[in-house]
Amino acid sequence: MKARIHLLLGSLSAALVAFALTSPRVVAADKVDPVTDAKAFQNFFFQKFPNVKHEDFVNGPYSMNEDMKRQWQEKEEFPPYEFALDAGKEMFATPFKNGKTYADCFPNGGIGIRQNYPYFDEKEGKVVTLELALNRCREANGEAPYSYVKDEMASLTAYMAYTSRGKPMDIKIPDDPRALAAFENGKRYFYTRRGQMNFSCASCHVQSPGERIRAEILAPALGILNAMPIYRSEWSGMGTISRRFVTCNSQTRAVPLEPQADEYRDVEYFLSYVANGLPISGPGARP
Amino acid sequence: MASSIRVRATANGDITEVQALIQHPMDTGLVKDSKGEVIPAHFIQQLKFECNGKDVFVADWGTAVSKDPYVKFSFKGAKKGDELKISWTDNKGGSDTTTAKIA
Amino acid sequence: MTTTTGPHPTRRLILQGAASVALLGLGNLPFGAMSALAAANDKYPDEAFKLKNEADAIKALYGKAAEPSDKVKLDAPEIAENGGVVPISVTTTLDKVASISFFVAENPFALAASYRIPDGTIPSVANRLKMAKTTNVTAIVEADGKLYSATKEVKVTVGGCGG
Amino acid sequence: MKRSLALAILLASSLAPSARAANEADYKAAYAAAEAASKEAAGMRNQWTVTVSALAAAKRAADGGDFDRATAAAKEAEALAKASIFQATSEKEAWKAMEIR
Repeated sequence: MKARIHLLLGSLSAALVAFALTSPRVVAADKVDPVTDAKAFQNFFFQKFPNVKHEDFVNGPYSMNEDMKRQWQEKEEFPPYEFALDAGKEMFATPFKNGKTYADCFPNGGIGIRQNYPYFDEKEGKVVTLELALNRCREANGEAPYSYVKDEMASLTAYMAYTSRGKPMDIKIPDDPRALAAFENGKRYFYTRRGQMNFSCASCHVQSPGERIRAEILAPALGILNAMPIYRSEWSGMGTISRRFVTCNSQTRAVPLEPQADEYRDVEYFLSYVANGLPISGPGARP
Repeated sequence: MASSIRVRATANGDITEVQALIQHPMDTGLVKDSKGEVIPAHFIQQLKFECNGKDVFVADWGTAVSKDPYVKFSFKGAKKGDELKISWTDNKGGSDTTTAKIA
Repeated sequence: MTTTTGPHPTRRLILQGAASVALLGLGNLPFGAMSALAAANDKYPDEAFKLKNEADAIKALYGKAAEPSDKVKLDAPEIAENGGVVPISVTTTLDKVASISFFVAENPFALAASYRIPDGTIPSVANRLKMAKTTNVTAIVEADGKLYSATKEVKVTVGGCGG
Repeated sequence: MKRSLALAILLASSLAPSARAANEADYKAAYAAAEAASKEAAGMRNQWTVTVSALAAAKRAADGGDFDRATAAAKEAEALAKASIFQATSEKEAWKAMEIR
């Protein structure tokens, strides 16, 4: 039993060293500069995959592998998220008990606005995601909030994403130190290793997109949230951004935080901001 | 409640292409739920497509057909505006039917 | 033919012989009768779906064996993105096609799906099947009373890294 | 290399070999230490799923009266919790090494 622990430690420190050596040369920066970060982030992927069209990055694994792309196009002919989309449309139009609807909570009636989420709420001083805003709208109208990882939330966000399809991601960072801090916190979360596997989001989605992890092809981090929410064949059901974060954590054997925890809201803020300009392609179908 | 059958039928020339996506769990009866109990088999056994009073396609399905099953085929002898009748029955006696105009 | 010990072996042999000849001879009968007969039966082929082994399932469904043919074009991914949703389709240039079936060799039950193709319907089907593991997928086309097949291996593994 | 050396020493010290069969008192001490480390890891929002399952296994073994296995599982839980604490503290700076600049 003691030998096993040393084995664990050996692999842990070896992994730490191995990844540190192969990662891109870096120098610590102090001032938070989202604009430069976003440019560097996008250029990293554009140079690493020169023949992938910029807007194709939002197709995740399918931008990385032809055989997978063909299976995807086959699915997209009559996509499995069709039911969630219709359910979301119906829910969006059904008034709450008090007669109001989601349209009353959102600018432009909630149509074609998904590309502006998440946004930084200066009153609250925190990032507000689309899923959070939907539940707050429900609670403001006397309805019970939906689970962040279940189908109802996925159907609503699927419909809202659908109404924004093709529009470029357009996340704003106001000149507010708390917003810059949220961006930085999200970036830190993205690069921090966790779980017994000792992986960070970057270990898979920056170090080795396009490569296989068993049967799956890893998606590039650039534009990885543009297709959300996604119907995953693995779950044979819809998955919101919250569900994806929670399951990714447990895969690396890290205990997940509660959905819409600050860290998750900030990492969604970071990932969406660096994908500014790339089109919204949700809802998506994924392996 | 909206029908469990989504269908697209488009005619070009004499050939009509039909795609159908059906909302159904297609449980195999070999899977256990989180509490460890077996989810009983519940799957569509027969799916029939009729047009102008004649069967144009009949599917006999087993438990290996994916959840929310999808099927695509084409047939001759129909034209834009004709009506396509689609109906399915499953192993628990459940069923649904719908009609769609050929576009 | 195995020798039967019953009092009237020859009569039974003749009967069996006659039955199979009748079946074959029906090739040119008016379409209605033939399609019902050739496609085994109109009823849901319950037996065939319950058999584990592919060869048994083919025999239960069609009563005869298939021979590979390049006129049957089977399209399936090399590596399935997910065993639960594998897009598989088949098309053929053969004519007088009465039915098309899909078999996944090492699934719990080999026969996955069987389609009856009435006259006037194009002999081509696309569908999404479940595959338990890496194995051979076989499509069988019944044309003019004979069976033609195409087979392709599809790799299937679990995704994700740990958990 | 300095970091992993420190880690090894830290862990070796907490695994004092106990030759004789563990009794309930040993188990209680080991479990308390494991629980403390696990709470600290959770406090840093960097708990590992394997720590939680090792703690649960320790409790199950103890309830079954098998204090040898219970103590071993508790010690493993403590080691895992300490490793996750070490990971969280070292990553406070180490993440910058991966950052795209």
